[in-house]
Amino acid sequence: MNPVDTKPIERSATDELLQLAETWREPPGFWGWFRCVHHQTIGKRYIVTAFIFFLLGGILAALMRMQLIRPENRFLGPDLYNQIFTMHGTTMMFLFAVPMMFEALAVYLVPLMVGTRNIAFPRLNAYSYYLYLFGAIMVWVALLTNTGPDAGWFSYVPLSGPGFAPGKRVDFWAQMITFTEVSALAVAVEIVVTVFKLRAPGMSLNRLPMMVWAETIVSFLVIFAMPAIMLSSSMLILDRLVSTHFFNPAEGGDALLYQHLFWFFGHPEVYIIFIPGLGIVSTIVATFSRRHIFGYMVLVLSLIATGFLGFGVWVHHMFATGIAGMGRSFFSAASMMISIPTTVQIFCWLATLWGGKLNIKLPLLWIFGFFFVLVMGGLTGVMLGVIPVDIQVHDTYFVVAHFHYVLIGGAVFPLFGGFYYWFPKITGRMLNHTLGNWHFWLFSIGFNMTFFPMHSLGLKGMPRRIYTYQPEMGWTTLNRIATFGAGLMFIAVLLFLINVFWSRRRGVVAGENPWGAGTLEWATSSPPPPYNFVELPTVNGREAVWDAAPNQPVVRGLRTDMREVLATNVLDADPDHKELMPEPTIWPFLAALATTFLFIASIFTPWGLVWGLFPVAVTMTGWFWPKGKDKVNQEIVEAEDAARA
Amino acid sequence: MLQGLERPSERPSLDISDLKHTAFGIRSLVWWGTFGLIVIEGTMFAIVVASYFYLRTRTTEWPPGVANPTLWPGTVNLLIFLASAVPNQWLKRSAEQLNLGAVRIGLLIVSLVAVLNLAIRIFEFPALQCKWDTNAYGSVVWTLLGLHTIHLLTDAYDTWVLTALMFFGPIQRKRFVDVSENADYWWFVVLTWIPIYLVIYWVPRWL
Amino acid sequence: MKHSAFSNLGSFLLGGNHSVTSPASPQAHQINGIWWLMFWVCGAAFVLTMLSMAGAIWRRRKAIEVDHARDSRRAAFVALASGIVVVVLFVFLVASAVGMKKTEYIETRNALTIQIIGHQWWWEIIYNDPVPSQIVTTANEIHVPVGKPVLILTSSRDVIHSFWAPNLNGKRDLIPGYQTAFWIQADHPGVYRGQCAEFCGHQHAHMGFEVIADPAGKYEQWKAAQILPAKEPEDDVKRHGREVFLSHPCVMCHTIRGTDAGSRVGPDLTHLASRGTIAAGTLKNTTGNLAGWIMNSQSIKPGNHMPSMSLQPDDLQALLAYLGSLQ
Amino acid sequence: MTDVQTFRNGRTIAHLWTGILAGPLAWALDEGMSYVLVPHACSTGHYYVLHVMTALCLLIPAAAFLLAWRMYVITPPSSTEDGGDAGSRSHFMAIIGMASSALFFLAIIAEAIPRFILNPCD
Repeated sequence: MNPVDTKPIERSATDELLQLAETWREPPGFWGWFRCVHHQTIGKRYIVTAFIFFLLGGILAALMRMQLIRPENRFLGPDLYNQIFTMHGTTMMFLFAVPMMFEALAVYLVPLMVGTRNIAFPRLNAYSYYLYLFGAIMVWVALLTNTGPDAGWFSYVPLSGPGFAPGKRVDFWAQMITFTEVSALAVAVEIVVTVFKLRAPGMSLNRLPMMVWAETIVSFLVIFAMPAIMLSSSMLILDRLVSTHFFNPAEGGDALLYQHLFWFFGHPEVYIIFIPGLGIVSTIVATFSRRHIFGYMVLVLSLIATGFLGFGVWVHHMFATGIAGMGRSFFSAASMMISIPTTVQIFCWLATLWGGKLNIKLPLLWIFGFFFVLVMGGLTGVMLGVIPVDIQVHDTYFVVAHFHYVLIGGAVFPLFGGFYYWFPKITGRMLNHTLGNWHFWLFSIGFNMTFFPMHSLGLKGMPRRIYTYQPEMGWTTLNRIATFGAGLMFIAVLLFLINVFWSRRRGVVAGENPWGAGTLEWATSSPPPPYNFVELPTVNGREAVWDAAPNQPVVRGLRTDMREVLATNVLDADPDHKELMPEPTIWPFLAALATTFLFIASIFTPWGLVWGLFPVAVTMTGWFWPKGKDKVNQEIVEAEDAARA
Repeated sequence: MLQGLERPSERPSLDISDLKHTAFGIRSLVWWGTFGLIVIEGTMFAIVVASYFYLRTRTTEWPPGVANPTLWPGTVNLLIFLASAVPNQWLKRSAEQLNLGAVRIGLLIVSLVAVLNLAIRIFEFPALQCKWDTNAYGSVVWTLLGLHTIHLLTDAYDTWVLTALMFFGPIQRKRFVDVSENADYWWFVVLTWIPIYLVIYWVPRWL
Repeated sequence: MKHSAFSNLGSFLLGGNHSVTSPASPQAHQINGIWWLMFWVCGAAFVLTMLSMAGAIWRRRKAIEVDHARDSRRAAFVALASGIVVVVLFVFLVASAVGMKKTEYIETRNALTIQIIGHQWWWEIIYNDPVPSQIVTTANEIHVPVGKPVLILTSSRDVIHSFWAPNLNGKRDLIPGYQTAFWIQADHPGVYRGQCAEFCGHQHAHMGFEVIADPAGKYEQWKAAQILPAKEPEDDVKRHGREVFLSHPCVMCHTIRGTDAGSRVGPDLTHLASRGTIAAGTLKNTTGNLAGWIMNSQSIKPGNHMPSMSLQPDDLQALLAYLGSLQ
Repeated sequence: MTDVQTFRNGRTIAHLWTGILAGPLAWALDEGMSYVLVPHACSTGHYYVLHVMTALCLLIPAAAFLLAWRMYVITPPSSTEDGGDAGSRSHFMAIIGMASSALFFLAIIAEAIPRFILNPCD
């Protein structure tokens, strides 16, 4: 201790790395689990949880296919079958597709892709995850106790109303909506702010990776669409619990109001699920063609246009209701128009492939599968936009076939491609190639075996949502084929699971950038360190890694002893100011518990809404009130700012 | 390539050491967060108002079978809301100037105004002249008023907590950003009241 | 040989007595035409896209270099293909509007007007007539004269149902609080099956109906018979059967015109024996099925609103004899 | 040519966003209003109202296209599609604006087609 030597000790780079790791380390242990706020941790939880619900929804689908394997089958009665198909749709849409395609992928990938250390509002992010988890558990516990919702995933009134759905079944459904939508809305705000404010310097608006564009546009779709279903499900639950009359025609209410509100959400919902898929496709096509994507501008415009047009087609779900003909025809026109952007995107990807140097690996294989399935689903979608054809096949298995082609084709195929693509990034190891091939081919064959015959079944007059059918209808053989196909899909997904568990430990080590990809998540180690990047990157082109100058600068000047990030400006990503990100904290978890209590209690008594508010207010205040390390750190940096000024 | 994990010092750098930690308005993250929230809530209000007019088309008489809502409580609240814009804007400006004394006074005023609004809101529900379960009209006006009340209550609570913080908590610049954004949210509560007031109290008289 | 293999495949994929592609009315023909237009155009689009993808894989998988040079030519291709797509979509749009005009709106005076009212889980059918005594009420079986447009007025007593006879026209929802109108018309005599298409609860699967198209004369005969009240029982067994009907819960839900039974919760049974099926198209109308239905309706259509009865064997036989006489 | 700084000021940015967003908003307006006006057109027989509305709505993307085109013209010649400066970014936004206006112009025309075939009272 030499008092003369006032020069600070020159610290080595290794010291800095150690400190950075210590600063961003997730809290360990059992209690630590509830305090995590880093986007990678929450993102991985979202991925795993949503995938578990994909499996559960798949099991329900398998049960339905078993029931339909022969006419007048008595395997499941109508009561159970109705709960199962309702929960299949509900689980797949609200507990798998949206949380997976939007929340999980966006939360995990977007901060990495824009080159920052954490998502904006990390505590809100943790809160959103717990709400999703608790809502999902609530509705599944309801199903397992024979209180599963049974009015279909869109719960049309009056079938779901007080007069025809006694008990609590539909209440659980309506409240599950509230849980998951609050969660999705929170993530939407986080993603918008992350993309607008936390991009790496140089990543101006015209250089956003396509995946980031996709998730950003989806965030806006969530922001404008989800309020509609929050309201319709709230009105439904109010009709059921406190005797309001929104949907009761005897007291001036209207059953079609529900349908308008539901589909004003419900159609954009399809794009909320589908647009992230398009983002994955653009990403994988570029990487495995080893070139910049063809028609970047056109792709961006297509996503924006799809986002808008998605809000103007909802009435095509209601063509059979008897709404005035000319009124319906406007929505038919919009439904035709919305196929233009998707078509143009497909042409752009084909052009990319034609100009590329293909590296045919598993992710790209899934994209080829995507082309096959999605194009077919898209074309049947155009058919459904034509009103006379729609009123024939509406509510039949033709529609079931169509939306499985679109949703599985548009979301699950790219998602599996994305799993193979990003698995090495997330875990540091590659998925096994042989098992992956089996998975792809079994799944693709099984998928087409299951759903292609459904087009025929629909044309042959089989309505959807029937728990059985009569032998003389001539639907038996096609149904049997579909059930066998579902079996193949089931095996394929099992293989995938085996592959994941095996490869996590024994897969080939991936290295930083195994595919030679161009976006920023590949510019850090695999798996990424808890601080994402040792030094924040700067960006010199649309594919940051490919386009980096030989001496591309890095950002320097962020603290290593605090969770600090760089905020940039919205359009040009010029450095603007610095922000401290919160330390691990239990409060979001407590707030989520309080909110869960509020939501569930209000199913049983309207007073739950009143008493439940107090714990929510207390936990939210605890969350907000500055304390601990967050408070101290903030004071330190503000004192330094003041000293510098 | 941007790899080079272990070689932080060899690369040219963009030095941001001099950047500050607080930013107000469109530059701050909180502004965008609040903006997102306002867009969500605004959409929600718009959809309830749309439902109101939709239900209007399903019947000939409006309000159906009940009297027009009594005007005074809503109108008084409207006047208070409009008047509160002045201290609220002053509070916002004071926060952006980091003027602690003014912020404390401004927060107290807005807190009290919110109490007044809430007190009068109690009289607004009976002024609707119907119950939520009278008919669909009753359901939709109660929902509209109830939804606005929830926002009023939320922002009131938020303001009270901020007031407590500014008096008893640690004073940090970051908190002034929160005050400024809270003032933005109060603007939202005030501005949405104008169309909602018109729909609830005047549309039954006009249509 | 080849042809028959194709037509076998065709009927496997598209055939059946409940198929959209077996039209039997001007409306269904119109829709069928649009369907096949779209099928061929979309099919061609699918094949072309897949060929283009296959071409890219085939040509580029062994490419040594990325090829940017021909991007401008590709841009021209993309623009051209997109232009073609836009034109095709506008053609579909026109086809849609014209098709609507031809299927949904028919200018005709003094058409036959039928009200169809949806119930969980059966169809109430009322033949409108300005003279109240000429109004005919029946269930689950719609008789129409061949070649004459029939205006259908739809409504619902409980939840949303959807009326759909694929051979005759598209579907139309039956929504409480709304009455809507649409048209069917049968080209040839025949029995056209239909089924509820909007999920309506437990027995959505067993909510069928039949449209029976007869030549005008036969139809008039049928209608004249339906107007009459129920036949008086001509022997003691049937008289006892009527007693059983009137003294058991049957009377609380069903109507038999000409007796004291006048409730409209369940189907009108005045001419039950004239119908081909019972329980909304679920079972053939035979004595055995009817007996099973009365005693065991809850195991045949679980959750439906008709309770399973427990009747003494004698009473059941008498009831069956009586119901069997209601021609 | 225009200084790059111009593309950072609020007015220019507002113009760029108008170019991108006016088209879709006009289309949404057209669709919503058309849907609402159908019963009115039927009950009063004033079918022309629907056509006038569409004609007015078509003016909006047309104007937005011109605005975006003007912005495109004034971006510095050094701008590229994927450059990192404000000029390039504005160049990009201007092109997106022109394309978006054109696409939604087409969408409004598509909405107009059925009204020449169907009758509002059908």
